[in-house]
Amino acid sequence: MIAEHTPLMIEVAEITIHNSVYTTLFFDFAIDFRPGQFVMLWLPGVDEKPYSLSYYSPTRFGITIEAKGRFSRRAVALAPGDLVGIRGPFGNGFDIVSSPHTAVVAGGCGMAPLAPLVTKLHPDLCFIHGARTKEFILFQDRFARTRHITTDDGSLGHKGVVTDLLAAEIQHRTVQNQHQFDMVYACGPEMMMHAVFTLCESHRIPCQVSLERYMRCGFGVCGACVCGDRVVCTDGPVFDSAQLRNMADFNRTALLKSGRAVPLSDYVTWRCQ
Amino acid sequence: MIAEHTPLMIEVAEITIHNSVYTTLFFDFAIDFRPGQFVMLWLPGVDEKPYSLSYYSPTRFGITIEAKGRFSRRAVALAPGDLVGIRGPFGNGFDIVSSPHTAVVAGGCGMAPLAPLVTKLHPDLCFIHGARTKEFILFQDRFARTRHITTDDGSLGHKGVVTDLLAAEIQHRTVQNQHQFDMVYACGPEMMMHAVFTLCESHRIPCQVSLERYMRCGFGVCGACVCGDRVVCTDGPVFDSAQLRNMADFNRTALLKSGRAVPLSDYVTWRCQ
Amino acid sequence: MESVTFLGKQLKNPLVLASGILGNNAGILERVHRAGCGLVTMKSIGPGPRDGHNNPTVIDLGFGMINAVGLPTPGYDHMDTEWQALSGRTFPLNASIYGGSLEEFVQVARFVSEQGPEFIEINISCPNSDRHGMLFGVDEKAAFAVTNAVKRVIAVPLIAKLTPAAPDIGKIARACEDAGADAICAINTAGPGMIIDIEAQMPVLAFKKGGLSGPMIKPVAVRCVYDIYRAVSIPIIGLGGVTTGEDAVEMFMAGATLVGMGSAVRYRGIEVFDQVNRELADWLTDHHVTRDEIIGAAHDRRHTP
Amino acid sequence: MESVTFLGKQLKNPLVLASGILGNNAGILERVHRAGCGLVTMKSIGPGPRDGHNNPTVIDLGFGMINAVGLPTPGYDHMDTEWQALSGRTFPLNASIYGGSLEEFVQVARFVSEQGPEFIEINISCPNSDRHGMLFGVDEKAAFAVTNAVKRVIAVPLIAKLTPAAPDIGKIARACEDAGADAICAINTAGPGMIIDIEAQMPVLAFKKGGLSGPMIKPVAVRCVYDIYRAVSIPIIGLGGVTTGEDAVEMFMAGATLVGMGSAVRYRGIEVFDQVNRELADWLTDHHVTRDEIIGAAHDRRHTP
Ligand SMILES: Cc1cc2nc3c(=O)[nH]c(=O)nc-3n(C[C@H](O)[C@H](O)[C@H](O)COP(=O)(O)OP(=O)(O)OC[C@H]3O[C@@H](n4cnc5c(N)ncnc54)[C@H](O)[C@@H]3O)c2cc1C
Ligand SMILES: Cc1cc2nc3c(=O)[nH]c(=O)nc-3n(C[C@H](O)[C@H](O)[C@H](O)COP(=O)(O)OP(=O)(O)OC[C@H]3O[C@@H](n4cnc5c(N)ncnc54)[C@H](O)[C@@H]3O)c2cc1C
Ligand SMILES: Cc1cc2nc3c(=O)[nH]c(=O)nc-3n(C[C@H](O)[C@H](O)[C@H](O)COP(=O)(O)O)c2cc1C
Ligand SMILES: Cc1cc2nc3c(=O)[nH]c(=O)nc-3n(C[C@H](O)[C@H](O)[C@H](O)COP(=O)(O)O)c2cc1C
Ligand code: FES
Ligand code: FES
Repeated sequence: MIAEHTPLMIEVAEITIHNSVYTTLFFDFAIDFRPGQFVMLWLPGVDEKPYSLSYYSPTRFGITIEAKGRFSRRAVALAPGDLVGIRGPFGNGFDIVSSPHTAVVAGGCGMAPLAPLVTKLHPDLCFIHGARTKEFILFQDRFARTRHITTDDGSLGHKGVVTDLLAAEIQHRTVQNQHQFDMVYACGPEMMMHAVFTLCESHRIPCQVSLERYMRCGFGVCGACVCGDRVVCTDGPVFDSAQLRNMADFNRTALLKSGRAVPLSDYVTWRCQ
Repeated sequence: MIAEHTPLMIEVAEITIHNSVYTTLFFDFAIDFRPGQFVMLWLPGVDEKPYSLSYYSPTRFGITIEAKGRFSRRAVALAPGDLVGIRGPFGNGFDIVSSPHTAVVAGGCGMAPLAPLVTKLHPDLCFIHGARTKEFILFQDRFARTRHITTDDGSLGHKGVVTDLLAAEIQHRTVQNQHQFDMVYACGPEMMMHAVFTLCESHRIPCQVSLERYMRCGFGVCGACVCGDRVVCTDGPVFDSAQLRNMADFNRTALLKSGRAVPLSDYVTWRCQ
Repeated sequence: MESVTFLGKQLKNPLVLASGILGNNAGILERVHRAGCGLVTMKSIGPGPRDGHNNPTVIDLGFGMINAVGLPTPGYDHMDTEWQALSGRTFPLNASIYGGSLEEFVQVARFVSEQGPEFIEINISCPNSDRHGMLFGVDEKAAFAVTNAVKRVIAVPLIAKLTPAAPDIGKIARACEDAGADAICAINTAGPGMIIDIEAQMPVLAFKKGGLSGPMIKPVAVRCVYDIYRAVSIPIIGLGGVTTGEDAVEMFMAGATLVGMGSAVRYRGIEVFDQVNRELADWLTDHHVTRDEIIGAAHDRRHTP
Repeated sequence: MESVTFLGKQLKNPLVLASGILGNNAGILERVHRAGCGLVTMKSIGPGPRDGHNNPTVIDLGFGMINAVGLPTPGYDHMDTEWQALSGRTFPLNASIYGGSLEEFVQVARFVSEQGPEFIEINISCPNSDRHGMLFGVDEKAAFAVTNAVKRVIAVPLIAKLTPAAPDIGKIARACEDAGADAICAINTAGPGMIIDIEAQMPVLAFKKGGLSGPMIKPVAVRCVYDIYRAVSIPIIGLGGVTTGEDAVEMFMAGATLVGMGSAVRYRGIEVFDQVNRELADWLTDHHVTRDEIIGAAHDRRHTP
């Protein structure tokens, strides 16, 4: 870990502005890492929030931020040379299977934690990525792998949602009597992840999804991020089908900053303020 | 170190009562050790005092205690199975030279720290040991080496003091044009060590002696054991000729428990109360 | 560890989950219980919704943690789903509450008591907020007053949780006992402390100052429990820096009847409860003693039972 | 590090040896000065001979130490050889003193002032004795009274050394400033704490309780210096847990003018002074700032000089 304890102040080495909302910050720093893990990003005087690693090499890592609220807007406005605090990495990360029969399903910025995973999976994976419009497709030229795109407006790829393509592919494999997926990985809005999970369940396909909750400590103590009896920052953020089945709060309940349990939709509204 | 921090409570494994005043406590415990180092012995509810290791093997160590005052009398009255606290080892230990031309000069209980040293020196060493009477000669059958004994009353060996024999041997080597001592090690009453030092200085022979001062921390913080500008517990307890030459307080001044600097004779009187 | 009776209630073992650690919902409380915790404590519940401070709020220093979470709470009357989920529970529950005034303490206590927790713990010791709680814990009269007022409106045993910032914690404990507290819980976080990031040139915690917990405060916690044991005859929940069975033994010897853990979850995971139970049982077996026999053992004279 | 002027005296660098660490005689004080310490402080001198407590008195816990040495002192008028040796000194000297009453403080201060130390530090904060000092450090009025009384009888600048046990350390510092203190030294040991040996079933320290020092108390020390900086305009000697150049930078940013070290000697030897000087100088060079520029940097608004 680069900063298990107090945040380590490091310079933003480079910045890639993908579009009006997505920006990647790169740091030239060695960090232990498994795909799916996250760091806490501290902007002194502002706040500290969790971000998944979207790029990783032994000497450099990157996080990709969607400008949404007060904090993320400040984060994407950083310039190279600016100092920020990093704690982590935290969390469990994805369990990587070696099978050629895997699917990766990304929704919007959910691509961030999945990107470093994709490069570790068998090249024959089925890689599906959805976004609002063509412009919001992250990492356009990053992957050698084939990527199946969906957009809400049809400006690129399939007009519709990622589960359309995933369902079709699962159906295809069933019908053709081909080897079914051994694992489906998903990250994106929780409603999307729930749809993926439900789809997989109905075909008895195991999946792993990466959840998001409000976080404080990042290391399993404060309880801010609990989801049912799971602690998202340490038990997760990645959960598998067996865990999701028993997770009453999945796609249903989340805690606000006060600790108040609210329906997930209210949580999203709160985050929108 | 077995107990760098809080004392480790360990059982007295075995006890050897050498005579009316000297007793050795053995502990079956692995400890890092260099001859000349000491441990802090805690008798819960009584006090804690420094004792040199007089026996050492990878699985056992021993300390030899002269029953003098309140604490040491309690210590020699311990029985196998009793628990005591051990912190350490502390201190620098002797610098061991490989030459066959060394002398070891022990006075009374000063034999304790020297005993593990003797076994590490070249077998041709000149080994001199003085005590009040025959009965107080420690470790009678311990060494394969020849030992030259002196007693105050002549009940064993030479009647007189250890420096008589050391002076004679130095003289002999000079007159016979033999290789002079490359190192003289001494431990005993400070007055005796000072006599050895003075003798060595006049023949330009390097020596090392082990000093004793009232101690609290044992690790160079509290200042209880300072002797001139030296900290006996960490710079020492072993000091060499170069250090002794500049040590104004050697054989002259010691601090009482209150920190008061007094002539060494007063210090000894105080310890006698 | 064997089960113990505490203030008339049966606990499966003498370990307690500290307030503010994980205890944010029924699911996790039950899981901690399943993981070997005899008594789980809820995160302190306050009079009205409160977000707490911005991040950073909790930082691990390696030999302990510093936190200024700022008493976030949904507010006692915005927790319907939680109270409902907890009503069907199969484990004993300690409900921690706080208020900014005596009236608020009473208001929260009365409501919470009706939810039927096994115990109510009053947090008169939290240092993370400008307005909340702390005053009561450093002043004998205030401690008496709030304990007394809460005691009158609740139907379950009352535990007073104290801060080591009290000039004489024994006296505060005595005041709580006199006011009707059934047990003392000690300690809340120590300090407060501050860590400054020298590159950012500012305090790391958004609230600047924070309370210290974990191994580095164990000596302070042990001293407090020791002092309280001499001052009162009601039982003590000893916590602060406990992470091993041996630490628990130390707390018992200082005078604790139950032993709590919070920060230990950072260092050994939720499994720490099962682990400490096992370590504790092993130690007692090896030493041919019972937990009862070692309570207060470090005192020259112990309580006569 | 470069030399600094402190209360009108020239110091070769801004590092200070904490009282009670090694400073038992002229020889070792000189050696610590040679090893890179700008200002050495003597072990606190009291009104009459006092042996202090039996051992164990000082125990290292790894992340800090606990001690109850018990204010041993030859007594100010039993130190003739020491005063004589110090009279020919070539280094600036801070003489720490204590008393059990205002009268004793005055008595010791008057005598010690005549020995001509560069500074006198009043230890109104030592927790290791039942009768000595502490009361003055937790009560504003008492702190004012003793500072004022000592100030009247001495001819050298006065430093008031404070305890973190004060409920509001800023107020105590202000009282000392108002009473004529020329500087504040903070902090003395924290806690108190206790460690119990579970095999011996008793507290390890003979005095049972002891003060905490070293790395584990740095957050408390930084918070205290931060609070004091906001409360007074006299300079602060910041100490408590400093062992590296970065720790010293943190203390400066909290508001310290000089930085003291005590327990650090356990962890890095007497050479720690030279090492910290070097680390500090390197940090300042790397960051293109001076020590002056970082003093108080962690505050939103700094003192105007
Ligand atoms: C483990 C983990 C990993 C994360 N990784 C990333 C990442 O790689 N990239 C990234 O951009 N963010 C990531 N986040 C989210 C991130 O931490 C912030 O919550 C996010 O940047 C919003 O912060 P903000 O303060 O700018 O927005 P806030 O001021 O908190 O809220 C404003 C915006 O947040 C949106 N929002 C926040 N949370 C949710 C949610 N749960 N569901 C729907 N909308 C929400 C709202 O729609 C709104 O637009 C991650 C969170 C977790 C817990
Ligand atoms: C580094 C070090 C190593 C030591 N190793 C040993 C050891 O191996 N064996 C051992 O028995 N002791 C050793 N000592 C001394 C030991 O720590 C105690 O001081 C000693 O046992 C006396 O303790 P007490 O409480 O019984 O006597 P006290 O009550 O302190 O004093 C009573 C007796 O102590 C004698 N005494 C104490 N100190 C001195 C002195 N400096 N010079 C002359 N007489 C003195 C007095 O003559 C008197 O008889 C060592 C001390 C140090 C500093
Ligand atoms: C992140 C965090 C949050 C806490 N929140 C509360 C709280 O809400 N109420 C309370 O009484 N104590 C709270 N505490 C204090 C703990 O209950 C406990 O008293 C303290 O941490 C010492 O125990 P430990 O060293 O085992 O952690 C909190 C502690 C931490 C670390
Ligand atoms: C063994 C020991 C003895 C001390 N004696 C004194 C003393 O006599 N007078 C005093 O003002 N402070 C005394 N202190 C406190 C230190 O001066 C210092 O304030 C404290 O240790 C915090 O600094 P540190 O963390 O750098 O050690 C003592 C500390 C220790 C560890
Ligand atoms: S963020 Fe604190 S427990 Fe997960
Ligand atoms: S015994 Fe404390 S410095 Fe030597």
